[in-house]
Amino acid sequence: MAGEAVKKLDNLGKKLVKDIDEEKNPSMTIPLRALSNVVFDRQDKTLRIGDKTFVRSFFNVAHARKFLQTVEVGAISKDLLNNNKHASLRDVFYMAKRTIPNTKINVVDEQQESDNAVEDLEMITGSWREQLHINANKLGAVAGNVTVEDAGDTIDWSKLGSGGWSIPSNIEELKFKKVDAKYVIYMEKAAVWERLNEDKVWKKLNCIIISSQGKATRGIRRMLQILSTQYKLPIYVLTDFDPWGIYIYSVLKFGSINLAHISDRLSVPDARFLGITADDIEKYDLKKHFINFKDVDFSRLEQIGSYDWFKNNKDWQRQFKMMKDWKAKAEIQALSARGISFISDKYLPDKIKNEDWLD
Amino acid sequence: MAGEAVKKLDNLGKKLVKDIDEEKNPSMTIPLRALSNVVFDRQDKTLRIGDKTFVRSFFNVAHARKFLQTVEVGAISKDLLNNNKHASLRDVFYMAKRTIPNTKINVVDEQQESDNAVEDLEMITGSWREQLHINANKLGAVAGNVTVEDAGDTIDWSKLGSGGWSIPSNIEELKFKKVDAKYVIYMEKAAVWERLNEDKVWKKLNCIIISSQGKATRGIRRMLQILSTQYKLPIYVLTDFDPWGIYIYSVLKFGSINLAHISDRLSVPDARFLGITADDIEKYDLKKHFINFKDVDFSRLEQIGSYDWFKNNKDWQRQFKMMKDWKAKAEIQALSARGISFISDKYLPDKIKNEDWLD
Amino acid sequence: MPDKVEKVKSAEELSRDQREISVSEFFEKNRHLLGYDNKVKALLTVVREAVDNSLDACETARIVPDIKVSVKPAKDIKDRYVISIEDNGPGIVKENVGRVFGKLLFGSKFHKLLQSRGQQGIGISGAVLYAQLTSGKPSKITSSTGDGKTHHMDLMIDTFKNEPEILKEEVKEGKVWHGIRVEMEVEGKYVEHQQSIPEYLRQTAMSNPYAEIIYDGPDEKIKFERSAKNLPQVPKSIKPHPHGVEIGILRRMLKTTDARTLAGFLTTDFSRVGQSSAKEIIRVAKFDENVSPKNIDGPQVEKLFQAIQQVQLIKPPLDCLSPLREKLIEEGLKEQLRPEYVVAITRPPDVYRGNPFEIEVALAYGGELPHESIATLYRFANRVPLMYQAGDCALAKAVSEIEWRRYGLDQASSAALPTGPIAIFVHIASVWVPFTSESKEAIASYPEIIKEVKLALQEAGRKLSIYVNKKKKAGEAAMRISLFEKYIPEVSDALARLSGADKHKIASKLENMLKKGKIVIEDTEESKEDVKQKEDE
Amino acid sequence: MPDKVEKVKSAEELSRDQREISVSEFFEKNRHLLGYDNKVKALLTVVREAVDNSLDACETARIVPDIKVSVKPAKDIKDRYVISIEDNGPGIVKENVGRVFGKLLFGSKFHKLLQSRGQQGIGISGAVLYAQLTSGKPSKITSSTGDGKTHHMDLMIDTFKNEPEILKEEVKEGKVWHGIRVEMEVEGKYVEHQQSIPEYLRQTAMSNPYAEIIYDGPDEKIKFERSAKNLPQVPKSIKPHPHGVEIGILRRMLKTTDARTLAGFLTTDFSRVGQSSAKEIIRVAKFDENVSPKNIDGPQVEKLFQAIQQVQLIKPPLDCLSPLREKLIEEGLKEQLRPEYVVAITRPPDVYRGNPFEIEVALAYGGELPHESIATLYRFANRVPLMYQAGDCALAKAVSEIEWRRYGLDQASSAALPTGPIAIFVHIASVWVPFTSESKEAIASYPEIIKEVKLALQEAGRKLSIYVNKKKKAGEAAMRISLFEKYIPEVSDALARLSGADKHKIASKLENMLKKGKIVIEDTEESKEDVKQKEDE
Repeated sequence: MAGEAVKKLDNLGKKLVKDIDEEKNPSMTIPLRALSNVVFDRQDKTLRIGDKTFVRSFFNVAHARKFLQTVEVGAISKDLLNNNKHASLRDVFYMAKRTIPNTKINVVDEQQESDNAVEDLEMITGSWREQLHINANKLGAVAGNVTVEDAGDTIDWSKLGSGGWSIPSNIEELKFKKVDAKYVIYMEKAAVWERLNEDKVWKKLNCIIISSQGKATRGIRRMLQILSTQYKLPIYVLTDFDPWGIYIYSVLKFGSINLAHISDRLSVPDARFLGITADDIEKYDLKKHFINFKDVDFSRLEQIGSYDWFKNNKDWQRQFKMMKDWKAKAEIQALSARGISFISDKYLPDKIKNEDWLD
Repeated sequence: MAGEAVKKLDNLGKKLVKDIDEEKNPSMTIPLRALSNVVFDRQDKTLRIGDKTFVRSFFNVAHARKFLQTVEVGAISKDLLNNNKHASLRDVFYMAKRTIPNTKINVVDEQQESDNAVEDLEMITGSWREQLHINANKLGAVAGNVTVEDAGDTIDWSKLGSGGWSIPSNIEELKFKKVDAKYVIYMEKAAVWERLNEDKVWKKLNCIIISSQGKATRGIRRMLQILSTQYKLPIYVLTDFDPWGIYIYSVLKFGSINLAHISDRLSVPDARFLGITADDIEKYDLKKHFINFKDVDFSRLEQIGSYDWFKNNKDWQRQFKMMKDWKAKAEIQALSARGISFISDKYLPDKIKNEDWLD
Repeated sequence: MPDKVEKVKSAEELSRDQREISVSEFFEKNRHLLGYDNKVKALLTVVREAVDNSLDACETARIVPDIKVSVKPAKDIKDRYVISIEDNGPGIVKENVGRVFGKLLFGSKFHKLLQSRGQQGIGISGAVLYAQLTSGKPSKITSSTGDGKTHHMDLMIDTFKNEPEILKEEVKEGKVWHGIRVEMEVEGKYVEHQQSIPEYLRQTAMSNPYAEIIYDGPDEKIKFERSAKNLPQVPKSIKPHPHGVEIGILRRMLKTTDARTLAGFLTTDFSRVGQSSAKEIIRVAKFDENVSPKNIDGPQVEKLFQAIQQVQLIKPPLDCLSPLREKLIEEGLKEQLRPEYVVAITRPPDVYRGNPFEIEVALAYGGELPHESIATLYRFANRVPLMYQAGDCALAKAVSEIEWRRYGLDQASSAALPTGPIAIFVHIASVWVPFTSESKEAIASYPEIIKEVKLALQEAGRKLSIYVNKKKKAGEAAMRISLFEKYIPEVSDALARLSGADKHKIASKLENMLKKGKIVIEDTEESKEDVKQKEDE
Repeated sequence: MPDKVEKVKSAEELSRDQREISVSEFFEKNRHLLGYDNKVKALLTVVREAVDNSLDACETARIVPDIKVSVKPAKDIKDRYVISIEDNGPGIVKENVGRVFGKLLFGSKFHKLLQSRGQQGIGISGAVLYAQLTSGKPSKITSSTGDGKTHHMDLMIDTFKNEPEILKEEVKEGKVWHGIRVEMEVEGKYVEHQQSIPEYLRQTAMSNPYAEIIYDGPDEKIKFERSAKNLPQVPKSIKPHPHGVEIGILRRMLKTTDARTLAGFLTTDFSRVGQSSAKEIIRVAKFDENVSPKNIDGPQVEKLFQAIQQVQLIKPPLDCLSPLREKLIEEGLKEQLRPEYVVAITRPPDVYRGNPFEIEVALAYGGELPHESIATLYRFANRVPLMYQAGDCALAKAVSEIEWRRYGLDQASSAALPTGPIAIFVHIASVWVPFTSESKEAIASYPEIIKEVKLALQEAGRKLSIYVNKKKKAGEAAMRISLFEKYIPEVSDALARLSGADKHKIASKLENMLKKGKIVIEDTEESKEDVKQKEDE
């Protein structure tokens, strides 16, 4: 796979050199990563990138620096691949950063710039970041009756005490040896994971529990995708009842605008939203734990409600409407008000038994 | 141990009831957690809480709500202990949160309030938070030639692939079975940990590598303390060259003002600062990767430089002065500009071999 | 020397054009100096000048004033109004009517140091001038002094000569009354806003609570009721104080005095110079006591002037002033603003440039005052409302220098007026009000004046803050008891869980303590905890 | 009816106090109206009045002015200065010296419609009044008309009479010169700041570039050089335009005209009324052509007045004005401010209230102007700098209504002056400048005036923005080439690593393309990427 990415980078380099040999303005064509060029594939229930592209040329005052950044990051990636090393986005930023002699111009000033160049390269070469040996962040823990092989070790996720296995940023090399679980619960909060792990929920319900802190990292999304598609495990998502929690679910299931070009690799179309739902709020009397909406919550809710995949979904629109009417949100931990192990003993088993989820 | 904490909470309750029986204003005496009441113990090289206290009474307009919060959180903790469950600070917040009937007053409005009550209870009962069964955050990964027992499992830290063991928030129950390492490297960044893990630094240099993301959690601090005091391993700290990185080191080594009352349990007086130092900046030509200071950096640097334990330390003052003169900071990842594995192959081995650290 | 000289026009040629200009012509061309800058303001100025004259006349004659103001659009002509003002004052003797209304710079108050509204004999004749200029029509004056004869006159001003031109004159006999009625047709524009005629009359009623004013406007009739029965005391006129006299005036006084000796001059032509003070001045100036004042000239005037400055003299007599006094102000504000609380402060008199003046302020609070807006500032000089040019006015400046927050009031920024249901009243009474222009809208910024206004406002502020705080505290004590009543069940429940003791027992004991007052309810900060950095979770 | 009548003072008693007031007395008490509000401003006002008179006199006589100004502290007396101003004008004939300097409201320009600095014959005599009031000393006047006789006079004003009082008089023969020198001793305070005497003289030199001014101050000597050789054209005086005459003035003109018939009156006493216009007016008013003007009175005046308004007339003659013209302004600004670029605009004349006026503006940019500060605004009326009260001035108001950003200038907020190395010059020339007060510091806000200033500034702004943009663009093109020269080694290096091709080859080919201009350098946005949410890392 590394060989393929190297070849694609090579092709880009050769194309640009050819332009120069022909005394043409060296330029590359890049698919547009913007809301206006993202389409929702109703068939696959996934966001995909559209057909719009733009051209980046060297001899253009507004392009020159970005052109240099793209070529530079391409060269860095090629170097990583040739040496079989991985680098973080931050590393790449530093590897690209230097001042152009006799100017006050840096090749990159902010990490955002090298990050953008990485995304551009993903688009141009059709290779995703991990294939370019550039890693995302590492975050999150997992537990369950699963054994994996990774970097030469065999790891049993059921034997890792109160800590669990720390999920690497890149799981391209990971192999599942044994998967003995009926489903996966993914939650946005590490504290909830510790609660479920202490209560040995994964053992009692025979499932896998995975957490990050906030949005799912690419490593986690890829892992959930493999568990969903290759092992046919249902994936349940457990987040706060607020626009941000629902957005986490949305990204997991349908993909995101920024990464629409690699939705194939990351999205989990069969994921289900377990809670907290508006109905949970009513059923478990959580209104007293409401947190009032701020302006930013309203606008986020508005935005999410208008997503193609939610727009015509009555169940979801009902959720959004209730949230809007209440002008309030609620956290998973609000369930603790009903008892510290209420979530493990009652909430999760009931929800799953009653197939009480949103799709 | 749980029994002891329960007894201490009982005592608090009985004392307050006795006040009421005697028609006295029920009140509790709490050691003052403030800069003015924190002393630096030069013997132990640790921050400790001083002798100043304050009294919190029920019949006092300015105290009543805080009094209720303290008693309420005490009752919650007692409940957790009796049921042998652990809760996160967020859980405790929700368990305490409710509206007082016929008012618009909540027992707690913000988590900060229940957090403060937890800290107050730690002071009053002399039990630390973990003993009250209230957990801190979970974050961070570890790898090395170490085997531990935790929650009934035996876990080998050398066999966990690219992920490592996810460190739980509470390691009070964890037991070390085998520790085969010469020292510990603690770093503030997960991406650096992944770099070192990919390069199998822990194997090559026979050490333990531990990361969090930013400040060390209490779980990690406790773990480092045990490895330092019980296994006599040197602890090396690897952070960015900036006031925040140095502060992470400072808290780890000397304790913090907020948690001065449990410095005994958390601080690692023998920790050493490995880098990035001002001398590293010069030696490895990292100045071109400087990030300019902002006002807040200057004031933070000023503050840290005036800490008792840094104030008369010439080596540290030299570091601070250079940082101040440069008006700039630098990240660990800046080393990547020298090559992606420069840190593993050159920087760390050299630093440790040459005993090139700050104390 | 110039580079190039063109045809030089000779001084003789130039001199032929030079001529005298009458004061009427001057103000005809410079009417903005008298407050006729624009059509809106012009209407108000006409009303003001007439009402001020009426009030002055009534007070001088010790008559409680009844004033009727009418403003009606003229038939068929746009921007033209007929204004009439009628009073129950003493009237004007027939011989003087012409000059009072038809000659600029004619009056009774200019040469006196006396507190009055009008000062320069230029106000009402200026209105007549404006009327004839813009409508081409004479002003109609009706006057009676109470002798059964009523004089009517149609009158204009001959601006070249600055003399009245009487177009029509008649006398009616029979009706016994006294007073003046004046009717003018003028160009103007009628608006209803902050600086409108009814607002001016309302403020006039506020500062003249012993007057009744009936207003008959284009669209409304308003009666401003009398809220006080008695006139303020009569102001007295005084002689100049030596320390307020400039060298040029001193020189002229020396030339025109009737006194034969310098000592006599000093003691009779000035206030506050007795025999010993006069001797002291003469000694310092090294003059002969008996030198004739008329012989002192040139550099000797300077010597005498310097001597006067060096000798300590007591302040000028201050009983020449007639402030409203606190009671009258409070009555006026209560009637016109209907607040919940008013505090008025009348300061002792002080002196600027030798002129006695006295500051009065009041703060009105609550009641019908608007709650959410910025305080309203009402400025007055010798009981006349100042409607324009607050930005240039010493009274407004002093108000803006007060730290209102110190008195428990909200204030958006440090130089702003306070926010909330507050009205601020500031009045300067003086024998010579230092207006910044003849349109009499702003007070010049003498430090003595600003200082007195600030002292008065601070005193009023303190009194208001005592009232506001008392009100606040009474509310708070009751709230505390009820607060603890609500806390007790919660604390009892938590404490029961913590201690294992009985919840109801704890609750009833705590309630007992509260009810029987066994516990002093405190309100003290727990301790001065320094600001903690949030360091660890 | 009043509730209570105290002892009524009779109208007869009151009338005894009433007296005439002289205009000198009036201004003596109200000197702030003439610009003597405080000691600092007073010094400046004295200098201004004398310099204005000198410039007016020189221009009327077509003499290129040389003016010497001296300000020196008086010996031994604090806050006292001796001021002298000398010119090379035509001088004043002996018989008129007294009244020009010693009588208020005496002058040659009041009864004419003519563009000049002084207008009302009140400026220099006001200064004499202020001098005698504050120093007690006479003003010393020296005058010669070029006949070999030099007259010296020591002179004061008898304020009761408003007449000159000549204390000393002598004639010297022999020296042939012409001009005036006036010396006064006055109370004042000397400061050096924005509104100082040297700053006033500098601005005077700016707007009168054909004058040479030598200043001898307390601490410094400054010579303001002449930067233009020729005087502007002579302004002509005009008759009033019917549309600018108010009804009251019309009435007076009817009374005092020498014309025997109405038609004759209309055609001879007004400008722009020919036979046919006169007939038309008379027809509309339904009068007899041959009626004597003196017989038109009362409501008939109104009829005539309305008829005049209804008849279309051409604008008043505009050659009465003498603007500086663009060339003179540019010369003056270049000499005094040393900018890099100046654009001046002289607008065609326009009319407000029947008075012709003309606006000129200039923008100076760059050079020695301060770069980091807010633009300086220089205001002038009939070539006299306006130093105070910018806040009330129509010229400043118009400047603040310009969107300076539109002309490529920085501007902190929408009503602010632009920021950067800019000076704004605004001049109004008129036969009657509408000052808001006699201290002549701010122009009244007539919409016609504001409109003209804005149009002029917009035109100047457009010209300046062309200059500024041209300068910017020339810089940019050069910068681009050099930018790519610096990028090429970097791109070549990265591209070599990416493609495996030779770095130096790539670099030399790119350089070639750049040098030979084979590539059009573009500057276009890559694409309108919508704002992306930062969603994933």
